[in-house]
Amino acid sequence: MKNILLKKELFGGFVRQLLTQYKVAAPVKKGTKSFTFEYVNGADEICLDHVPTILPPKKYFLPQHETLLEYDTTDGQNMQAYVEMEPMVIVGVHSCDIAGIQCLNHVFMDRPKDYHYQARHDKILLIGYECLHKCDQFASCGLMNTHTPTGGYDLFMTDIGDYYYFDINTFAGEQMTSLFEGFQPVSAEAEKLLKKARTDKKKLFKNETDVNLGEIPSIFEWGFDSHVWDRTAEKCLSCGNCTNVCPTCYCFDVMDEAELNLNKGHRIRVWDSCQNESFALVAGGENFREKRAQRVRHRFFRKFKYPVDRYGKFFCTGCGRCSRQCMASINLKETISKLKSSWGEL
Amino acid sequence: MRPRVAFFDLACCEGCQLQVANLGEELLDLLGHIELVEFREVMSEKWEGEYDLAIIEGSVTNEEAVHRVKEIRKRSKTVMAYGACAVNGGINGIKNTKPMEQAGRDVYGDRFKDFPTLPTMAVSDVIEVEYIVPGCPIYPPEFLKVLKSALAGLEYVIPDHAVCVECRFNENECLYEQGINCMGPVTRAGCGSWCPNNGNKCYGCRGLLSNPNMNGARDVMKKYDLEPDLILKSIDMYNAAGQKEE
Amino acid sequence: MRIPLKKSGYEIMKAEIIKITPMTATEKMYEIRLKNGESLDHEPGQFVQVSMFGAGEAPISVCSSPTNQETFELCIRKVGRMTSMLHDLKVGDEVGIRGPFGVGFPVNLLKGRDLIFVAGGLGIAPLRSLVNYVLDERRDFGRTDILLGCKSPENMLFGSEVAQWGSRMDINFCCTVDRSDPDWKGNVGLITALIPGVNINPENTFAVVCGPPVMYRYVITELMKKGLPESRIYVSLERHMKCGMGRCGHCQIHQYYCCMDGPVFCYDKIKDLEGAI
Amino acid sequence: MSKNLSVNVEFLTRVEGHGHIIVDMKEGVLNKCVLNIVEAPRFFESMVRGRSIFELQHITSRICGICSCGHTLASIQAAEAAIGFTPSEQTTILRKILLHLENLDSHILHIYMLAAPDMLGKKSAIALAQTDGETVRRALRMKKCCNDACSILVGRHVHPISSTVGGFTKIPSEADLLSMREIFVNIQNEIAPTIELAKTFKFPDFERDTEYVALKNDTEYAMLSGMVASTDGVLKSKEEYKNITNEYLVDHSTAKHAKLSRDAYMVGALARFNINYDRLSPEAKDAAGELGLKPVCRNAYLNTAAQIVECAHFCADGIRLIDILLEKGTDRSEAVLVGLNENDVIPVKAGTGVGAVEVPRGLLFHCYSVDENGRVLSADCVIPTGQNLANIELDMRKLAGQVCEKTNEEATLLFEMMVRAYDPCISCSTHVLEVEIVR
Ligand SMILES: Cc1cc2nc3c(=O)[nH]c(=O)nc-3n(C[C@H](O)[C@H](O)[C@H](O)COP(=O)(O)OP(=O)(O)OC[C@H]3O[C@@H](n4cnc5c(N)ncnc54)[C@H](O)[C@@H]3O)c2cc1C
Ligand code: SF4
Ligand code: SF4
Ligand code: SF4
Repeated sequence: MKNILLKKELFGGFVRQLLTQYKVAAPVKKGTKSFTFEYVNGADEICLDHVPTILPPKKYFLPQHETLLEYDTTDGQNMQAYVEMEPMVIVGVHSCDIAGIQCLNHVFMDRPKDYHYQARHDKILLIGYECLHKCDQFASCGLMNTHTPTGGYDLFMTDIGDYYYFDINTFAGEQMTSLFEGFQPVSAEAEKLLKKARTDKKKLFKNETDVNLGEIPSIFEWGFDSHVWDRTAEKCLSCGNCTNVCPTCYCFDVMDEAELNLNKGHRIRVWDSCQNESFALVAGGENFREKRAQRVRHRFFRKFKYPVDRYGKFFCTGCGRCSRQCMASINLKETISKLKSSWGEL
Repeated sequence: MRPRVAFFDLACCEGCQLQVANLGEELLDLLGHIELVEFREVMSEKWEGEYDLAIIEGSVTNEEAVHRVKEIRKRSKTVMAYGACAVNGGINGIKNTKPMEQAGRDVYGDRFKDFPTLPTMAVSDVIEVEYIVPGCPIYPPEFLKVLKSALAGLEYVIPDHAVCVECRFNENECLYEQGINCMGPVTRAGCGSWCPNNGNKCYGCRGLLSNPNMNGARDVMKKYDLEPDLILKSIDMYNAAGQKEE
Repeated sequence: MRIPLKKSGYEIMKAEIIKITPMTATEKMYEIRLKNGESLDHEPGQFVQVSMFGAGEAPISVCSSPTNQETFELCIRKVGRMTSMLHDLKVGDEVGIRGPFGVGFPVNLLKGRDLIFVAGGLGIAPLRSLVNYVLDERRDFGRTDILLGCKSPENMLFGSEVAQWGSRMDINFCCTVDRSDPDWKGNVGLITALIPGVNINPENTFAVVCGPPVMYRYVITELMKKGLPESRIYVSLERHMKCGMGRCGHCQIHQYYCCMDGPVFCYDKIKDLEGAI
Repeated sequence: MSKNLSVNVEFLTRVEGHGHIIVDMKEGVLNKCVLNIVEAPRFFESMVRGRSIFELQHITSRICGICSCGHTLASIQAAEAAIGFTPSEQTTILRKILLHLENLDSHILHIYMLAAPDMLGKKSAIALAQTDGETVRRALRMKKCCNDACSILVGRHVHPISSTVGGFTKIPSEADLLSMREIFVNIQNEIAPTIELAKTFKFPDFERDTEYVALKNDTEYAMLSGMVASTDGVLKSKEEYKNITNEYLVDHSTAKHAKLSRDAYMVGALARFNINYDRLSPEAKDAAGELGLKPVCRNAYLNTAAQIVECAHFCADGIRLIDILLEKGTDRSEAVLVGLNENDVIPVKAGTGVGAVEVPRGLLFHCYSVDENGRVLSADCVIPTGQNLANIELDMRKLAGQVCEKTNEEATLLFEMMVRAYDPCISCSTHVLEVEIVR
């Protein structure tokens, strides 16, 4: 598909046009130094240059609390499954978050399919935004190689000075751009600028650790019994921040919320976390991951080992959220490095 | 027949029953599904029979209250303790950090003997309770969830994970970012991170997790240049009554 | 905008309770028929998610043999929300069913082989589907030993049926209790004590084990002492499960999801996975 | 005719906390006429000793859930006075709005749930709901409105979250202000039907001359600030609260009583109305006119009517205050960071401070002394119901003389209604009252 350009000062007009057809979510400032994805009413609220938001855009694909079924037991076990959702566009998604959504797609579109996820997925359009400088010391998109996306978006915009360069990836993306008249064809000059931006970027986005992506499977292969997990667990408060903010964590709980008449209600699913103490508890009282160290390790293995075995993919996008949010300063990059150097120290 | 429900209060601020009164029109819906037989604050009627569900607020702080809850237990099929005062002693527990005599003297001077008082106890320290709703005050949506479980005769397990979980759901910027000693990481969730949502820190009113990482919490305090024992000091605001027992 | 979903993954099938048989103070057996007229079509060892709206869902093993196409049976212990609501139901009441889920016992692999079943407590429920299948198709299987253990005689599940097994000539049945009572005539002691006495041909025997988590290690050690290789020991594991579709994460054992890759696992597949058993 | 009367109301219902009425009259001689407090004491003054001045309002708000915002505001005022902190103008306006909401909420609860059943001859609001569902629904709606507005402003109504020493941890946005304004308007729309309802109330005839005490200032219907004024011409600053309340022991009662110029005085809606009638909003004056309430009114039963007048005032004034903020826009950078007192963000010095706030039941005093680290040395709270006790008993005595012709049952009801008219909050009074046991 042909790519196009948008003069920067026209971006607001484009967003206004989108707002006529869709709900628009985008990163906005929150608190002293954080950002969140929120529904916006105009481009002036949007912070395209942002450090990854507190929660990743997964909250639109898999909401914190989501109704699965509505039930009525007045006359037997009657129910109706449904999804409550408006068509929407998420603007300004970093490539790490696009990678996160791709991971979730993998899990939820796998057989047996999750039709609730699918229904949301089908109603969400993504406009990516290219990172030209590194967010902060927590990110590891250099290591994970997620700083430039490989698909997974409808439109992808790059700042090339006076213009945004729009890469059109899907038909739906093209339709979005056709809503607005201000786009113009790509000039040779623009192509040159884009190329330059990308080469400059390569120099900047280097591996942040002393570990190679290729080594990771073997590090985790033998790192199961490493003392690193015990050391890390001494600090861990099991607050679950790391899993909640992770773009590829998707564990959940399912529960029924009855209305006062007790006959009607909703079956909902709520985010859950393998870091919560009761997560692996079974009816007899046995807890299969009772120790904090087991839970900490399980999280890392769910990023770097198990999904590689199952889906052939790392489930870390290098966004750095888990390290940024951890009040106990458990740092993902450091932990992997320590794991590597703990070889032989078992 | 609709289940017979009664509300009782012991030493407390009665804020929790006010939370129930504050349910608004939902309260009327509720009243359509139960038979409210006693609720001293809003009604004069009294009931002599058996209660299907007795809902008790407040702490046990004197012999009379000990006697009273035992009586209630005898007459009730099911008992629910609601509010921090009833569940873990709550604010009243601060009294236990001093000798009882001193607490008496502080308020009543030499006549403290006229005011016999026991160390603050939770209702469950005196009688068996089937359901609890922690929090100071109770979080109405949780109260309704537990109440519905009680009416349906189903077990209800209060979350044993940190307030931080809900704080993340609500996308608050963590207060530790601003160097504030929030009790969220060691406190049981279920309130929807009420206080951080409103710019304040969590004071731990819902009680400690069953297995909090206290050493880890101290390290965190150090990292943010806060006095590590602050966390201990904060804990005694709501958890002093329970700690005494250990 | 509300988008109704015909297919959701979480929708239940309505089913009717045909028969309820109380078994012990805490367990009841339910015979159930799907209301859509179809057969559940399960394999021995698979489970269904039983749903009671208002209380939730719980994974329950199908404990009847698939040879009965009309109905299936569930043996359910009352422990929490869903199970206690279920225990209040009457014949004719409706329940919700999803499934069957998971991987059952490798029936084809077992055909023509000698079998030893080891069940502790409620572990007999998933095994019963296979035992009954073996009894229904007795000619296809070799020597069959059934070892059963439970806490005390009054906790014994499937009492009359088990008594029948004991009197059958074509199987060897042995049963033990941890705590006896005056009427009890059988063995007293742990189930592991029964294994040495069983006559096993290690070359041709498969073992199938199910019980509380603590039981596995001891039983498996005993079986291996008898010369059984790890690859011929099958276990059925219990985990918390919320979806049955390999996502909710509760049942994850390393890279495996108990609901999709299990609940029946070959022991050699999981023996090195810490925390699996 | 008997001239004998024996009223014994154990567990007085429909009041906050546990109270006991005993009236004993033989042959026309009143042997006993008391309101006893039987709530278990909770030792608040002891609990707060040694704690940081910055967490004090969190604890003292738990004295009473019904007026927790009032306790919070009085506590904060005393704390700020003690450490020498002056709140910003924005903070003051927000606090006034909060206090209005608190008073509205409590008044609505009292008018509809506690008093109306008496006036309409019902046992309780629950019984009332069966015959007059719409009235009860309206009350619940109005209460819900107050709650919703409190949730926006301070997180919740019972034990407000974001109101702290220094200001608020969360400043409302323009959208928040607009939703609050809408809520105030919604409540305001329910005032007319409330007045209609009140017109059907049969307030008992009763009159007794007494002194009324309330805050007073030049600019407004005083609630949050001002001098303490009385209908007997007293005018004192709040720092003199000990000389205003003059607590003393009496033989016939177990509780300490308060007096100013005479044996007893009254605080609360009626006192405020009597003293500050001129400063009421036009809407409130209209309401007073409709209800036939004029200053100085000496019928304690009409405290409930004064509450309705105040509701009209609080709605109108709340809207006015919000409009001021809307016009100026709020400065959200004023949000207070809690827990940072450890880092001396708000400077602390040793001192003593008094807070005096008009809460639903009347004038509430908190007084704290702190050391140079901001640790509480001593704390003292004087609760409105405590101040009213002596006056209640005097009213009861006069009433006893009037009702001795009636049956015990009728008399009992009149006594209960009398006590309830004061909207007494016994749960808070006990935590702070000094009680003398007579043996
Ligand atoms: C593959 C498989 C097959 C099974 N087959 C059978 C079978 O055939 N028969 C059978 O009876 N059971 C079977 N089970 C076990 C059954 O699924 C559990 O007993 C199930 O949890 C019961 O559900 P419930 O809703 O009644 O209990 P729940 O309400 O889930 O409660 C179960 C127990 O856990 C406790 N609990 C719940 N939540 C928490 C929490 N957050 N923190 C702490 N404690 C908590 C409760 O107190 C209770 O004791 C099987 C399980 C699996 C995985
Ligand atoms: S728990 Fe808190 S709100 Fe509830 S009664 Fe006790 S002090 Fe009041
Ligand atoms: S603000 Fe408190 S509750 Fe929220 S994440 Fe931080 S520590 Fe946890
Ligand atoms: S955030 Fe903490 S203090 Fe606030 S309600 Fe929840 S548990 Fe209680």
